[in-house]
Parts: sequence; structure tokens; C-alpha cells
Amino acid sequence: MTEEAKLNRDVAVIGVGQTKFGEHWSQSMREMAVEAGIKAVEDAGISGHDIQMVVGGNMSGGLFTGQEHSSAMLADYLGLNPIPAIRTEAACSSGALAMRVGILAIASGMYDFVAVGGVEKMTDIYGPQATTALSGAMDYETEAYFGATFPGIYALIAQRHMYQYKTTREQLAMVAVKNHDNGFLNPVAQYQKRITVGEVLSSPLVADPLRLLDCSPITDGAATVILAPADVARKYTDAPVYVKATAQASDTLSLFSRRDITTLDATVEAARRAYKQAGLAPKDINLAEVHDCFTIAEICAYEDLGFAKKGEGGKLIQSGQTMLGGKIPINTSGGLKSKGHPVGATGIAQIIEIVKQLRGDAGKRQVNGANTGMTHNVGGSGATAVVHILSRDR
Amino acid sequence: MTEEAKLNRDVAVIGVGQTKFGEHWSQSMREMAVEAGIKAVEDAGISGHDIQMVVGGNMSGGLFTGQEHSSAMLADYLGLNPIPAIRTEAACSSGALAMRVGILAIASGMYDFVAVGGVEKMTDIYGPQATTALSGAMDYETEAYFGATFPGIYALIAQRHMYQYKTTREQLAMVAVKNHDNGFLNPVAQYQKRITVGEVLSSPLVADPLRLLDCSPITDGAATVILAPADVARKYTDAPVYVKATAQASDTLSLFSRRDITTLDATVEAARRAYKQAGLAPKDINLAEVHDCFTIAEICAYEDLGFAKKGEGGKLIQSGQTMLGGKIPINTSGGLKSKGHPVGATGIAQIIEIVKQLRGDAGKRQVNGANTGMTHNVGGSGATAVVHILSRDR
Amino acid sequence: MVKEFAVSFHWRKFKERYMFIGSRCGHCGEHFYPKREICPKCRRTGKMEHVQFSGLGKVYSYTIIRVPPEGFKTYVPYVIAVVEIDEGTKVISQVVDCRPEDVRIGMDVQLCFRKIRSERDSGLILYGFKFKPLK
Amino acid sequence: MVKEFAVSFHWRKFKERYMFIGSRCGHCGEHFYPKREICPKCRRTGKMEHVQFSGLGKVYSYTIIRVPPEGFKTYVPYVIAVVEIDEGTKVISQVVDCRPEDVRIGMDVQLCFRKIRSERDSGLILYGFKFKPLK
Ligand SMILES: [Zn+2]
Ligand SMILES: [Zn+2]
Repeated sequence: MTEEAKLNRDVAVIGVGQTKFGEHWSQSMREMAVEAGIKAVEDAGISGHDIQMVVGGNMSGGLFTGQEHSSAMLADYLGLNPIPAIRTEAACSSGALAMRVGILAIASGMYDFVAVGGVEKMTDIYGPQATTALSGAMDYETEAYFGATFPGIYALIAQRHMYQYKTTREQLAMVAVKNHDNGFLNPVAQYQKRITVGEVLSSPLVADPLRLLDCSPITDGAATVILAPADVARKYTDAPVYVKATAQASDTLSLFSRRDITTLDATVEAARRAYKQAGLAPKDINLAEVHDCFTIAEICAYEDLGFAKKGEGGKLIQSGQTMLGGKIPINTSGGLKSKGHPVGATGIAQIIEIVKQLRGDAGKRQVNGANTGMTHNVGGSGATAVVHILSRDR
Repeated sequence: MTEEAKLNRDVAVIGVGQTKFGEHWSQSMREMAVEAGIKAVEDAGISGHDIQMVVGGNMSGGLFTGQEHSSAMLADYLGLNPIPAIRTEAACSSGALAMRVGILAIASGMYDFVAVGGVEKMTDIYGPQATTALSGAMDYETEAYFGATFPGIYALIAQRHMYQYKTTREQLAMVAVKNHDNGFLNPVAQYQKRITVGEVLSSPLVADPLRLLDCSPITDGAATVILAPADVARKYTDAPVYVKATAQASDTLSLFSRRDITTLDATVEAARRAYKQAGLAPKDINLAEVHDCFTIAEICAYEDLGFAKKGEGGKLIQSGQTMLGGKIPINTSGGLKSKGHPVGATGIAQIIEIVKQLRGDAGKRQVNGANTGMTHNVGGSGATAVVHILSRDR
Repeated sequence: MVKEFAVSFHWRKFKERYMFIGSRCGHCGEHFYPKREICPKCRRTGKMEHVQFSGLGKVYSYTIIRVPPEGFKTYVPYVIAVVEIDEGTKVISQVVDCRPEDVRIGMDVQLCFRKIRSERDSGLILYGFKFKPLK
Repeated sequence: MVKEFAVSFHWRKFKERYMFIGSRCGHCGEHFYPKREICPKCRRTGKMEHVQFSGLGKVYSYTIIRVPPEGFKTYVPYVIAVVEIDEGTKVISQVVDCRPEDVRIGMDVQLCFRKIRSERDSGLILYGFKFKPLK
């Protein structure tokens, strides 16, 4: 395998904007995307005329709303025609892919200012249909066909992780509790409500051992960031946030084909690439937004990103070190669990949380002295993983 | 509007491969994508280990097959894990967007060898469902809701074009006849069968004035090209084909919101950008693959790409100058009409036809002295248009 | 097996579909359908406000749908038209209350309120505006 | 409103779903399910051939589905398991013929052929392999 090289140009985030996450019955996909876009452009203090390209992550406008071609819709309703608009998709990591394409576009030299968004409108269809739509993230023909659901796939990971590493049911619950504690402090979170371990353990079973409160919700939402060449970022903001790494890796589409179902090899590889690009190690990361679509996923992320040894993710959550105030606060936004998980928007919302933290704008959930942060966005059960490292240092 | 700049690195196509286009009941989406991928890698004479990224255009795996996340599937089944895999989508121009992202990725400096593919599996659902799926290319809420179909939208363009410019029903038919004449010579075309103007005019009405033989078919197929930095292309092939321009523009998602429904302003703008990038004019183009999803679309493309004055597209087809042997042969592959239109694959298949022509490998449909060719891929009714210019000259 | 949506999907569009409401930019005066938050011309200087369209217009282009999408089989053949409304913007809908063959470009039409189709599973009946020849 | 497919979509998978056929690389000996054209390890040196799996294996991980996808409502609760088959590869399907609560990691299972679900509109009954406890 030939290793990737350095980007020709460094890139910075100069503006961010997002809708509140939740069940937005009164807002359509386009309205949410426009709201987030306007906020990001205003935050960047640029004119819409400066934007040269739009990239929009969206998992399944087709299955959720009938509407494909969502990037053109975004350019249209943001009044940005005739600039190019590209939709990216890799299931729940569609947003992070938009970020990657935006970065590559600027590094290519062709574009300077790129609006990178993500959107998902999940409540235009009913729950069981949404479950079917999400099946498109895994291997439809060999997993969904036999009756596997998305929570079921992560339940298989959880069951094996508990078997192999003695991870406890309580440790899984602690992930949800921590993330709700953080989401309680986040005004844009879907659930601004604390929960207890007892509540998680007594919530209805979805796919044993996972219960309702182990699962991220069905969410509507949109998020946008404005990217610019690092060289000019200071013209637009006093607090540019620099992209130190943009890394992505793939693994088998189906869970069962993996080397080890308790390890997301795509995360391991994307993290390896990201650390190498940034010249950093796990200890240099001050905080991270990781892909906690189910509680077990956060435990695996601790291990696969290098914050815990393999099998010791359960101990890390139990230690309290990933809480606000801990050594490595994880999912200060509330994570997918409490902030909500509009699948195509999630990757961008993760970037936004890190940008806010690095700017010192995270309010009651601010991590003191946050200088370098990571985002980790997963597609399906780990066929795609994307890791970005952002920093206040150029 | 800030103009786009030059790419940091030039890019070349070093390998191409595609499946036959048609109704492939025995092949799934993944099998077609793998077949095209293998052929392209073999044509490039590189090892799979050299490939550093996959980009795959796919309009609606979700609606057509239940399967989203198709780029990860492609990387998986081509044995390319753990390299990054990105799906791009903009309806029927999804393939050309994959090409653009592949080019940007190489120009960014991060990747050298990128496999760029497109795939669509359209016959896994029945016709009326496919009609609904394709509605996702237009504005679902304001066009499809009221009963507009995709052929209906192009019929509205045709009706107005005929009214405004006296374009005739026979001229529309001539587009289909010419493209079937070309497809007759193309071994990978879905219909290798000549048709007559009389047959077009007596085929069943789909949406007046468009008849069945004015419409591109429902098609299964996949196509892949291998991209490399122009600097190293000669190491891999004696006949590299260089990317002289990669341009894209957007217009309103809905047809009715356009300035003029007989002009695809996105095509006009993408062509303007492409000519500027390449330093060329319409007269410098030796042949073009244009987006003839319906016969009227090819007439509009003549005008919008600068091969005919506005309103004179009908005269151009009638003149015979766009036939093989004419001044500017258009759709020598058979076009979407006769070669077939697997929506996500079409943009890449267009690139392949131009590469084959520029290499002198187009067999009985070879354009003598072909040096510079163009591809034109449209999403929806023109919300997205993508133009590439390829040349034997660096 | 036509796609069926949650009620909110339709409820959200009531104003636009039932009352034919769109947007007008208070800065440049241009009208838009469907409604927009941003005027593509004026961007931040634009001031978008809701506007109730008159419902009068002319057929700008039309087609007769012979091969319908799912859910519209019983209505075939029906006319789909681009209508240029008096406020200057355009819109797509059906033209009814006349023979499909009698529709012409330039024909004067006016808004009417009709059933669009019904959802099979939910039983929900979907409504919206159509156009009919101006009397 | 579960998605229903054309018959070819199911027909194409008969061998894999009915007979549990996969691939074996003649070069490195590794087994794959579902079938593959390319061995990820050996790439061009690989030689993929069809193989009929024995159908014997052990439960590697399992879950009990309580909230089903469309089309599976009548089967709830049912077990979905990752089964490691004797040939060394893994596969996902249901474990049946026992109480869901009795499934354990490491349990010996064998293949059986069962109905998966039926399509509502087409009436098509979809079949495939499941696993049951080894007697
Ligand atoms: Zn205005
Ligand atoms: Zn092998």
C-alpha cells in the first residue's frame, strides 16, 4: 500500500453554523440546510459571493424524503448558483466525507472558499421505515436480508466485547450517562436532559444487550462549516482553526467479514494516518468527538483511536477520565447519543463542536486550554471511518 | 463570483474499463462495479496496491437496491481495503462528480493513483418504482408531488423549444436515429440496433411530444477509470489522455424556476469554465459525449456547449455534422439513448468513450485524428452540469 | 409500493400547496415559488416576505403524461404544465377541467384546489393546487 | 411499506442463500462469504473458486432483535448471530429451533433452510439459510 502524501495547501475552518438537533416537523431538509448555511456564512463574516463550491454530506435523502441531488438543492436555496455542488455519502460518515472533499478541493488549488455541510431529514418517514433506510449503511444483501437491524449489528459487537474483555453492562450505560451530562449543557442538543445508569438499564431492550438508552436517536438537523486556505484565514477570523489531518480508511461492508468484530480496523487505520499527518500521538489530543451511535461504539472508539488499550475501553469510561474535567474529555457536545444523530450532518456537527471548543466558545462545557481536538465519524458498522485533527496551532 | 484557479497538478487517465450496458439480471451492483474495476486496473497495467483512493458515483443505490454506502462496498469487493472510498451523487451526473473528486484529490497532492467509478443497478425494482426513484433527481416536493415525471420534465423543455425555435419533431427523432447508428457500432451498447425516424415517430407516447424512442432506457452498468498525475502517466501507458478541464456548475433544482427552460444555464456556465481552463473554444473540440437522456437534451446541449447558436440545435442535427464523419461527431458511443443510461455510471462511461477515441481504440466508430474531446453530464433537468475536456496533448 | 411519508411531511407544505403562498423579495421585488429564505440576487440585502399569489397565469409549456409515476395511474392521461403566473414567476402543476389535447402554450389559466392522489397504506388524501382554463 | 424488489434481485442470490455457497481462494486457501471475484490478500495471484460450505459452525456473537425492520414484525423476538463456520469464515443469520434466551457464544450450530419473510405486494416468499443447535 502506497502511503498518502502531504496536502499542497493547508486549510482552516473560518465559520461554523448548525440548526438545533431534534425532531423538526416544521422544517424540511432544504430549510434546515439553509439555516445552517446562513449561520456559517455569517459566522465566517464572508459574503456568499466569495464561496466557490458547496460539498454536502447526506446519507439517504432518497429513502428518507424521496429527494436525491441534495447538494444542488443546497446551492440553489442558499442562493449560491452557479457554483459547483457535490454530495458525498458513506452512510453515517457522509458529513466527514464532505469535509474531506472540501479540504482536497482547496488543497488542489482550484478553490479557495468552500462551504461544507451535512444534512439529514429522518422524521419524514415513520420509525420502521427509518430502520429499513438505515439498513442501507450495512450490507443489505447479506445482513439486512436475514433480519439484522443496525442496532442489532452493534449489539453483536457489544455482546462479543463483553464476552472477550469482560466489559460490563454498567460500563456501556456510563457512556450514555456521560454524554447526556454533556448534552445537558449544549443548547443545540436534542436531549438536554440528564439520565442515570439505572434508567439506561431499565429502558426497553432493542437488541440484547443494547437498550433504548444505548442508542442514538432519530434526528433532523443540518450543520455547515466554511473552509478557507490557512494562509488567508486570519483575515476572516481572530480564531481560525487549522486542519492538521484528514484521514479516512475502509473495511469490509459487512460486520461478519471483519478480522475481529470488536475492533473497527478502519478506525485504527484512519487514526494511524491522522496521527502521522499531524505528527501527533493520542496523548497530544485534548478532546475528541467520537462516533457513539451506540454506547458500545464509544468504548470501541477509545481503544481504536489509541485512548485506551484494546479491551480496556470499559475501564476508561469507568475511570471518569473521558468526562468533562477528565484527562481526555470525549463527546463534550453530548455526542450522537444526546446531541442527536442526523446521519449526514453528524460528521460536520462533530467538527463544529471541536471548533467551538478550540475557540473557547463552548460555554458551560468548555474544556480548559483546549488546543488540539479530534473528530471520529464512522459509516455503517465500520466499513468507513474518518478522522480529522484540528488545532489552534497552524 | 470569484473565478476558480488552476489545479496544482495535472492529471491523466491511464486506464479504463466498463461492463456491457444492459439489463443484467444475473449481476448485482457490486458484481458490475467489480467487473469494471478489474478491467480498468488491468488496462492501466498497475497493481491494486498502487491505488490510494476510490471515488464512486452512484445516484440512488438506496432507492434502486436498498444499498447506500456503495463506495465502501466497491473498495471491499475490489480487495482495496483499507484505502478511502467516497461516493459522490448529483443524480444522473454522479459519475462526472466522481471524476472531479478524483482529479481534485490528485491535484491536492495527497493521492497519486485514484480509481474513479460509477455504477447503477436499475432493474432490481420494477419500472414504475424506477420512475419514482428517478423523481429524486428533480425537485421532489414541487415537481414530483404534482405528478411530473422525469420524461415529463424534459417534455416541457421540448414543447417550449419547438414553440420558441420551430424545432421539429423529426429533428428530435434524428438524434435518436444518429445515436442508434453509433451504438450499433459499439459492442458495449445496450441497443446495438439501428432505428428509423419513422420508428421513433410511431413509438408510444410517454409525455407529449416525447415518445418511447426519444428516451434513454433503464440500464444496469458500471464504468471505471484510473487517474494518475500527468507527470508519471507515460510510465504506465503509451497513450495517456490528459485532463485539460474539469468544470461544474449548478442551477435551480426545479425546472420551472429557471431563467429560460430551453437553456441549461448550468451547462452554459460549466462549458464557459471548461473552455477557459483548457484555453480552447468549441471549434477546437473534435468530438463530444453529451447528455442525451432525452432527444431534446442533445439539441439543447449543442446550443449550450457552443456547437450551435441558441435555437439552432435542431438545424445542427439535421445538417448531419454531428454524425460520425461530420464536423463535430456527438455521442459516438451511442450516447445515453443507445449505449444505455445507468445513471451513476454514465459520466464515467462518457469519459471512457473519449479516452478510447483519443487513443484510436474506438474500432468502427473511430473519429479520424481525434485529439481533443469533451464530456457533458447533466444531473436532473439541469440543476447540475459537468464538463470535462480531455486531450492527447498535455 | 409508492413511498408514503409521515403526516408532518405533508402538513409542513399546507400553505404552499393549499393556498399557493410563496416569497417576495422586498428589496428587488422578485417573486419566488416555493418560498425562499434568501434572495439569490440580493442575498444579505434581500428582505424575503410571504406572498399570496393571485393564481392567474398563462401556460408556458405543457406535456401530457402517458406513463405515470407510482400513485398516479388512475389519472392518466393528465397534463403537467409550466405556468407563468402574473407575478412573473413560474410553477409546475396539472391543468384540469379541459381535454388534455386542448391545452396550448399561452392559454390563460387560474388556480383551483384539487386532490392530487391518495396514499394507499395510510389512506391519507393529498391535496394541492392545479390550474384550469380561465373562464 | 417495506421495499419490494424485482424477482431477479432474489433469483440472483439463490445459490448463496439456498445452498450456502461462497468462494475459496485456491492460492492462499482462505474462504469467503458471500462470494468474491478477488482475493483481498492475493489479488491477481488469487484463484477464486466456488465452494459449498459444510454448514457447521459455532456462535461467535448473537443478539435478540426486539425492534424489527419492516417485514419482520411477526418473528420478534428472534436471534441474529455471527456464526464462525468450520471453514474459518463468518456469516450472519438467524438462530432458530431454540429459545432465544438459550443461545450462547460458542454454541455449536448447523445450517437449516427456512423462510425469511414474505413480500406483501408480490406475495413472494423469501427463503434462505438459518442456523439451529447442532444435535
Ligand atoms: Zn432580491
Ligand atoms: Zn488468496
